[in-house]
Amino acid sequence: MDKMEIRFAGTGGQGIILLGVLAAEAATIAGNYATQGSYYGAQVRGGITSADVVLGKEWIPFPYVEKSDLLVTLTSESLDHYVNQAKPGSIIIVDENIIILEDQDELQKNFNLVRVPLTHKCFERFNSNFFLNIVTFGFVVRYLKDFFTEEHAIQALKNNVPERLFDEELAALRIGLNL
Amino acid sequence: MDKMEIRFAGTGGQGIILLGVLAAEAATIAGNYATQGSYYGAQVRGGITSADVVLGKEWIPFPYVEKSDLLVTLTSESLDHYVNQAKPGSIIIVDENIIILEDQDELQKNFNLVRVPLTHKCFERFNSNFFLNIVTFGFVVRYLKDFFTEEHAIQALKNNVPERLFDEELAALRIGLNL
Amino acid sequence: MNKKFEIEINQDWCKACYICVKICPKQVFTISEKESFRGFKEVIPSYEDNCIGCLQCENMCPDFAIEVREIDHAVEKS
Amino acid sequence: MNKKFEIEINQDWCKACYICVKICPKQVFTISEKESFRGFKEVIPSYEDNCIGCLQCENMCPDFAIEVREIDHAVEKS
Amino acid sequence: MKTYMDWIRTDFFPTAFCPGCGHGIILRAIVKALDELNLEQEKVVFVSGIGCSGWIPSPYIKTDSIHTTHGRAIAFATGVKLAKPEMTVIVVGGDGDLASIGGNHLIHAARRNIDITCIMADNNNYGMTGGQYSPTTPEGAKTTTSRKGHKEPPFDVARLVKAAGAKYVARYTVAHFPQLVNAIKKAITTPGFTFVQAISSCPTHFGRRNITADPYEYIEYFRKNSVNIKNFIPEEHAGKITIGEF
Amino acid sequence: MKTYMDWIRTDFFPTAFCPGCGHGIILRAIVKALDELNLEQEKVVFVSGIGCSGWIPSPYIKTDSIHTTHGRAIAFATGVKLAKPEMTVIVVGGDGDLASIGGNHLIHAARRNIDITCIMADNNNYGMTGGQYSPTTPEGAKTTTSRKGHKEPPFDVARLVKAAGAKYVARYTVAHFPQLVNAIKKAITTPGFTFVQAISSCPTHFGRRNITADPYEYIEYFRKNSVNIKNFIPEEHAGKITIGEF
Amino acid sequence: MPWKRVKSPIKPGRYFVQGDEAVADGAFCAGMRFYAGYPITPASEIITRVLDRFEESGEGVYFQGEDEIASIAACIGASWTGVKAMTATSGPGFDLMIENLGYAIFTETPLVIVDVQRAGPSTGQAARPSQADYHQARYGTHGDYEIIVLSPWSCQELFEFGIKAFNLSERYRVPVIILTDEAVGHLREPIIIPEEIDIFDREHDPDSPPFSFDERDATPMPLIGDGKALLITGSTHTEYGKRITQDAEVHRRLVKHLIGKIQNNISDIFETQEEFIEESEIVIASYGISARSAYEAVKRLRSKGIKAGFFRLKVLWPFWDRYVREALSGVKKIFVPEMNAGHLAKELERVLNADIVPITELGTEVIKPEVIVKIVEENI
Amino acid sequence: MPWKRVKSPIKPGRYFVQGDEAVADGAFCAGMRFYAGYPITPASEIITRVLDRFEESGEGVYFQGEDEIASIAACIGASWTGVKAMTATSGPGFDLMIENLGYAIFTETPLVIVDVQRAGPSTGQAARPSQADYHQARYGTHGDYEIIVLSPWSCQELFEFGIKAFNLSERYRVPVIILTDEAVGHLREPIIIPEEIDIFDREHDPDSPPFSFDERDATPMPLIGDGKALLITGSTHTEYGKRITQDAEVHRRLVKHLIGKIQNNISDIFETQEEFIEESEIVIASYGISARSAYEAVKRLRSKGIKAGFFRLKVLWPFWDRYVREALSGVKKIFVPEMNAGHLAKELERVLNADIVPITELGTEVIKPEVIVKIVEENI
Ligand SMILES: Cc1ncc(C[n+]2csc(CCOP(=O)(O)OP(=O)(O)O)c2C)c(N)n1
Ligand SMILES: Cc1ncc(C[n+]2csc(CCOP(=O)(O)OP(=O)(O)O)c2C)c(N)n1
Ligand code: SF4
Ligand code: SF4
Ligand code: SF4
Ligand code: SF4
Ligand code: SF4
Ligand code: SF4
Ligand SMILES: [Mg+2]
Ligand SMILES: [Mg+2]
Repeated sequence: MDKMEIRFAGTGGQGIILLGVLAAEAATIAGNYATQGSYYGAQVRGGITSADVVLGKEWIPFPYVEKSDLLVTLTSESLDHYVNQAKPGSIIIVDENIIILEDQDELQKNFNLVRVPLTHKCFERFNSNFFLNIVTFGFVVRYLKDFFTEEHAIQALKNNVPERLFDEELAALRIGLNL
Repeated sequence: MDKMEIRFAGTGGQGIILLGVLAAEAATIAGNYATQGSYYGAQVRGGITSADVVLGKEWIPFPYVEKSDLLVTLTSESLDHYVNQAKPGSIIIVDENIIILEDQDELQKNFNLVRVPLTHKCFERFNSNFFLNIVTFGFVVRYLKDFFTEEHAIQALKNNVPERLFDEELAALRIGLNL
Repeated sequence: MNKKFEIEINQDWCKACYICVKICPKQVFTISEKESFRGFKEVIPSYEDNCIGCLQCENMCPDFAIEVREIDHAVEKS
Repeated sequence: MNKKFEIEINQDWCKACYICVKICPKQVFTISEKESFRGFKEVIPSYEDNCIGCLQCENMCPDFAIEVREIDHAVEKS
Repeated sequence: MKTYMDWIRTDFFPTAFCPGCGHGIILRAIVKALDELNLEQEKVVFVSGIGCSGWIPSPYIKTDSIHTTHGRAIAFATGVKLAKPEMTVIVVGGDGDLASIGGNHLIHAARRNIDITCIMADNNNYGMTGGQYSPTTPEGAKTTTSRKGHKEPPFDVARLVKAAGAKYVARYTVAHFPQLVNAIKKAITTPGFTFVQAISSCPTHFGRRNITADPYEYIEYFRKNSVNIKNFIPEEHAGKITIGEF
Repeated sequence: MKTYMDWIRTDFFPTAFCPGCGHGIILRAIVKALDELNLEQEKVVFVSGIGCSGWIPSPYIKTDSIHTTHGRAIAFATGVKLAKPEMTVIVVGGDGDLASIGGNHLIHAARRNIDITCIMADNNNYGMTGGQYSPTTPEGAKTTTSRKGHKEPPFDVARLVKAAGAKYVARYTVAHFPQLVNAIKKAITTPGFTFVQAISSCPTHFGRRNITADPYEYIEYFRKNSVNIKNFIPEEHAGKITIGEF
Repeated sequence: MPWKRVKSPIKPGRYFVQGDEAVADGAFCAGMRFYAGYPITPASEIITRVLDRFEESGEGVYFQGEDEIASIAACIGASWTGVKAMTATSGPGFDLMIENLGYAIFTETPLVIVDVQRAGPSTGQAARPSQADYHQARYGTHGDYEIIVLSPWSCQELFEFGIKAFNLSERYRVPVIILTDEAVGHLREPIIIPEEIDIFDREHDPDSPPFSFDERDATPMPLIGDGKALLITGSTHTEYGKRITQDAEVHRRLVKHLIGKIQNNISDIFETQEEFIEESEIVIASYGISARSAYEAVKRLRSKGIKAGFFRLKVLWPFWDRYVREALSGVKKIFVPEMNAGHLAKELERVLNADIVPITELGTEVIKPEVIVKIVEENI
Repeated sequence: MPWKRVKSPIKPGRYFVQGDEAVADGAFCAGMRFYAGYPITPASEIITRVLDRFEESGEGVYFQGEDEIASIAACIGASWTGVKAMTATSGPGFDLMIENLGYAIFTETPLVIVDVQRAGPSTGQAARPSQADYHQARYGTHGDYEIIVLSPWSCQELFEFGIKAFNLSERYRVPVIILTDEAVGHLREPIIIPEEIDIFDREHDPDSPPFSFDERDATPMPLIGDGKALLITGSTHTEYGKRITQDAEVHRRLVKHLIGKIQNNISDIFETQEEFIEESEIVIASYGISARSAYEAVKRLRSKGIKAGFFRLKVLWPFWDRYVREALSGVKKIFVPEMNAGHLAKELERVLNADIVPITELGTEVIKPEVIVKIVEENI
């Protein structure tokens, strides 16, 4: 793929933006072009948060997702809200423990729906969902191989998390990578 | 005359604006149209002050003096400054005790130059030039008969000076009227 | 006679800050093991009987999510 | 030895507020009868000899129009 | 339901505040005071500015409310009060809103002795914009714009407003709930300009960087580090929060 | 010529002030202080706002000077000082300029303890715009906007600035010339934010309506109606101007 | 009906007054009973006249703010209690009002601002006229919106626009600016105060939601004290004042309402004076003080046999593209005298294909009729 | 020579950064060493990055004003000591800076303001983008003048315009506004920081009068501390800063200088990006974030065989009438997508005879390329 449109979505406080930043920065480190734009900035709490990432081999004019190639949602509201902006047949990753409000069969028919026990695995290891976004990032890496490798992902993580937390963050990443 | 352009000029603190207001208001009281515009407003002290008055039988679009029919100057600077905006042959009234910087003969040739002992008369009566503008107004009334009478002038004075000073102001007016 | 209190928690408003849990002098509250739909581990007034009605939990809850009510014995009797 | 002072008035700067005239403890100043070119009755240090150099006139003149100078006898002598 | 809940717009709940934010406690203190004073809801109007603090009355208190521009609430409130004196006019704002950008309106309202009550939800930083220092940030404190420790001295806003002419001035933290309710009641009933500085917790920003991110520990911190001005001994109580009526 | 005349731009004289305006006396007090302190002219910068008061340094004092917008002089001065700390930065403004529209900058500069000196030429009204009331207009005074007597209490600006954190604060009238010179000297030499309130006469407006239009009588009025704060007895000295160091 | 005819609260008759006084009198006749302001040349005389009227009548509240920001804020607060509120200022003060002007626009608060232009930028020449704030009045505050700006050319019109401004402001729930200048504001002329005044009082409806998405018109206004727990906010909001900080559609609909309620009633708002246009190939188009010079110039040109028409905007904003285009469709050349760098000229360039000749005055002198006559003669 | 090439003070390389960070980095590379500001969404991130750079380098002064008025005032004061000063804000804060912006213009003070637009009017939607402040940036403060306004469309350009803004500001002694928006300001992209940076430092001349009447160019600048007893004032003044509050001619000459120094150097200032214009009958003209949508739309239209050209303003003001007229002379129809009610469209209507089709977004969503494509297809 020369260009890929990815949308991460969830709720405030889940670190959705960081998730997007990690994916885009990893691609940048790998020498590719990447944008990360968020429709929802500072002054917001609660509600839906999303981070758009567009990866490309060269500069991309429109930096947002028009129709996603990959949609990653951590809450049912955000899935509900963004599913109709996903390309038919595209990949949709959802946390296993969210309640799908849509007709699930329809979803499965129209998209490549992937349910993953992200929260579960995160709790299992950390007894909190604090690192849920990093676990998710780890899981998602496999879909973005055209743009960066696991090493780039680790480098991106290093650039974006406080040093004192890095070991734990890395562990979370690995959980995702290995899911 | 259907329209008359009058300019009063002097220095800050001489009450030049009031002079203009009196002339214009008297004409208004008489049922005529009058404007009074001043190029120099509140935030000024010192320098030249002028008040333009245009009197007419009906509404006049341009409310300022383009070329004066009557120029009344109480300082030499203001005479100097405005004489070239007076119509050839028009009346110029100057206080007797001001020093004329221009060539006086030229002036007398080109204009109807009237020198009047305004300050002198004012000091004579009040030992101050506080009422100089009112004395001047009194003197000027004779030139504005097309637009208002002495009674209108007195009424205008009444509308514009503090009650407690009215008697003295009226005395000053009469000095001018009788000069 | 011992006063009795009933404690109501509005789980839709609670944000799981746990002020109530920690401030209660009688350790009335416990925290649920699993996460709720909204992503929080819920507060449960597990030991309501111990409550002395000091209202600290209610007053200090920033989210108006707790109400402590004295059980009206008079009404019960009638 | 009696100090002597000379008083200079800058008529171009003076605005005839007469603070100096009224404040001088020695009534050094008088006011001219006639008006100046600028329309003011001028202040004149008519009784300079009475001046004791208290500087009240100079300090209180808002227009820097008065200067009181001690006459330098030393210089005079030389 | 408690009667003070009549003053709350429950349909806007849960609030938009972060978990454990002290502003929610101030919200309760205000409506409790209103309820205990038995005021008529129709006769009370709140005016607030921009900031998390500005959201305390708007939309959560069920009276007329004007959510204005950043820092200007007092000026709007002055217009309301002068035009309709029968209203009880209460301003709620933050330390940024009322003491930084809005400081001039604050001291002038105090000077004029306009009959309004002003409640400052003071969390020692700009919560809404991400935790920058404010005029009440203590020296040495870390904020997003004083990462190595704040270098400016803070205002003692209560004293400043007192010096400007306010008729009743009190300061309490959210840990002093009953006193806070009481101070608000007194402020509302005292004629003229009155001021209550309600020290609030901001676990998300100021707390996390300086005290604690734990909402409960934050409150405990307030409790342990406050001293009533009546008992204040400078040598002994250096660095403590002085509370009480000024 | 007196040596302090070196600090004056004589080519701009006579000044634009009305006859007998106290601002001219303040001008002299300032240059006298500068001269006596033996400061280098190149190292002093004045910053002023809009108002007759703003004209005291600009253009009359022969140093760098910035004549800014109404009320903002202190904020401009803060930029100058922070960017070029070796300069002695002095702000001159009016009661309208510094205490009304500019009140917030005043208290914040005091709080921050920025090393500038601020001299407020306080004539109890807005001279330049025609004599409207200001935050220092006493209750009952007549101005063009309080024709029946002013209804708002005034600020005690010196105390307010002190409460905000200023390191040296003094108040004298133009009738107290030597004290005024001295206070300005102390203010300039004291590190941090310092403030001198110089009560000035405005014979054209405030004086004419309230005290006297006569410049000399005005000064006499100041002399007779001032009392040093050290000797101030509330019952005895009600209505007097308190002067001295705060 | 919100329209009503009332007896003038000021004794009817012919008066010789200053422009600043005339606009104060007009506003008072319109029912203005709250004035908040901060003195500034050349608008301070307005305060004095307002105080005269308030003191004479025993009605009205005067508030002198600590600055212009406080003054306009107080007006907005007062307006929501149902009183008609006004402030007046000039360039530097208007600059400071700009943030809360945007608040008034977004909260649809009736309010009148008199802006007596003086020469800028910055402090400039405080007692000298200018018309350079033509576009500031329209675009000063951030965001998209429509606003109403009136341009009087005489003391009589200042009086009348004092009334008209309130009527429009109450009718469309929008701040209205009376954009005059030092020349007209300080001009003295006779004015006539009529026996009766037509005024429009806002439609007060306690049960109406405070805001609206209606693209065609303004909505009735509930007031503070109605007991309806109003939510008023300068954030994007629903009809009921609920803050909506993310939804693009709500913002879109709200801005459409702000624009639509004005643009769709433009024929009720827009006003011009036109003379000899039909028969003329050239027109002199202007407004405010410069239009008086233009009018005199037209008279002189016509007396010399030059067929010049006269076009004057009484309402600067909203600018009615279609109307202006039609009114001036037959005209080849339009001369546009203004005391600025050519602001109206830019708008005319935009809507017309005619040749636009700006006659600018960047200094502070009212343009002389002769200057216009000369330029016209040289250019035809 | 005031132009010089310096080594980048930030380690050269490719970085993944946010727009707000990029502009801070650009400014730092240009030599900005004084920053005064007041936090506001969506510009607050600029402060953090500036602090990073100041702390890393041990250079630079940060001042957090009590409000935006104090912040810009401090920048102006600092600039007169010779330091390069910057502030950043958004709508409500920009509103408050407007009075002192005029002061900076009139006193010809170099200064850079980053205005990260958010949705207005008023508080609006603080974290959502808008381009509605296009005309505010030009006409916000009162009086007549010219100002320079840059419109970056990417993080790389935010970095570069951080430098360009200072170069122009120092060159022409004029405040320069970088008018971006929440979308670009919060966008993250890779940027390249080069090894060397070309910067222009103001011509500092202690013996020069501080001001000028020269209609062709800016004048060198003496500084505070030079020992020349500078008179700086926002009142009308002579070259030497003497206040002249009455003389119309002095005011006229001063305003002519303010306008002339920019207009007569417009070819050095104005900048566009143009693609396929020659061969196209229709053009999509835009700027900032909307130009990215436009660019994508042009690509798609061309791939469908529709000959569409692309025209982007990098400099919004001064608007170079003649250049735009010539550049677009052969074009029949111009589509103008903007996140506002059609501001650039108005300017194009003014200078062109072509058919102008505004594509407006009054809400807060970045215009999608498909929306443009659709409108173009429907309209040709
Ligand atoms: C004129 C203006 N400047 C800046 C902002 C951005 N802003 C919004 S809230 C805020 C500060 C909030 O701090 P505070 O008042 O202490 O309230 P808190 O959020 O801490 O409760 C700022 C700077 C704004 N909205 N308007
Ligand atoms: C923003 C702004 N508002 C108002 C004015 C008008 N104005 C000029 S000076 C002044 C007040 C002057 O009073 P003060 O500061 O006390 O100085 P004084 O003239 O009394 O010495 C005012 C309101 C202005 N220039 N700018
Ligand atoms: S204090 Fe309130 S919000 Fe916090 S955990 Fe307890 S019930 Fe929930
Ligand atoms: S009322 Fe007191 S004792 Fe009862 S639950 Fe609450 S905090 Fe515990
Ligand atoms: S005090 Fe000064 S200005 Fe006043 S009269 Fe004396 S010399 Fe003249
Ligand atoms: S110095 Fe003193 S004594 Fe001498 S003239 Fe002046 S005031 Fe009089
Ligand atoms: S940012 Fe701070 S003040 Fe704002 S809601 Fe969160 S905790 Fe409360
Ligand atoms: S108006 Fe008052 S303050 Fe201004 S110069 Fe005249 S006397 Fe002095
Ligand atoms: Mg705060
Ligand atoms: Mg004053």
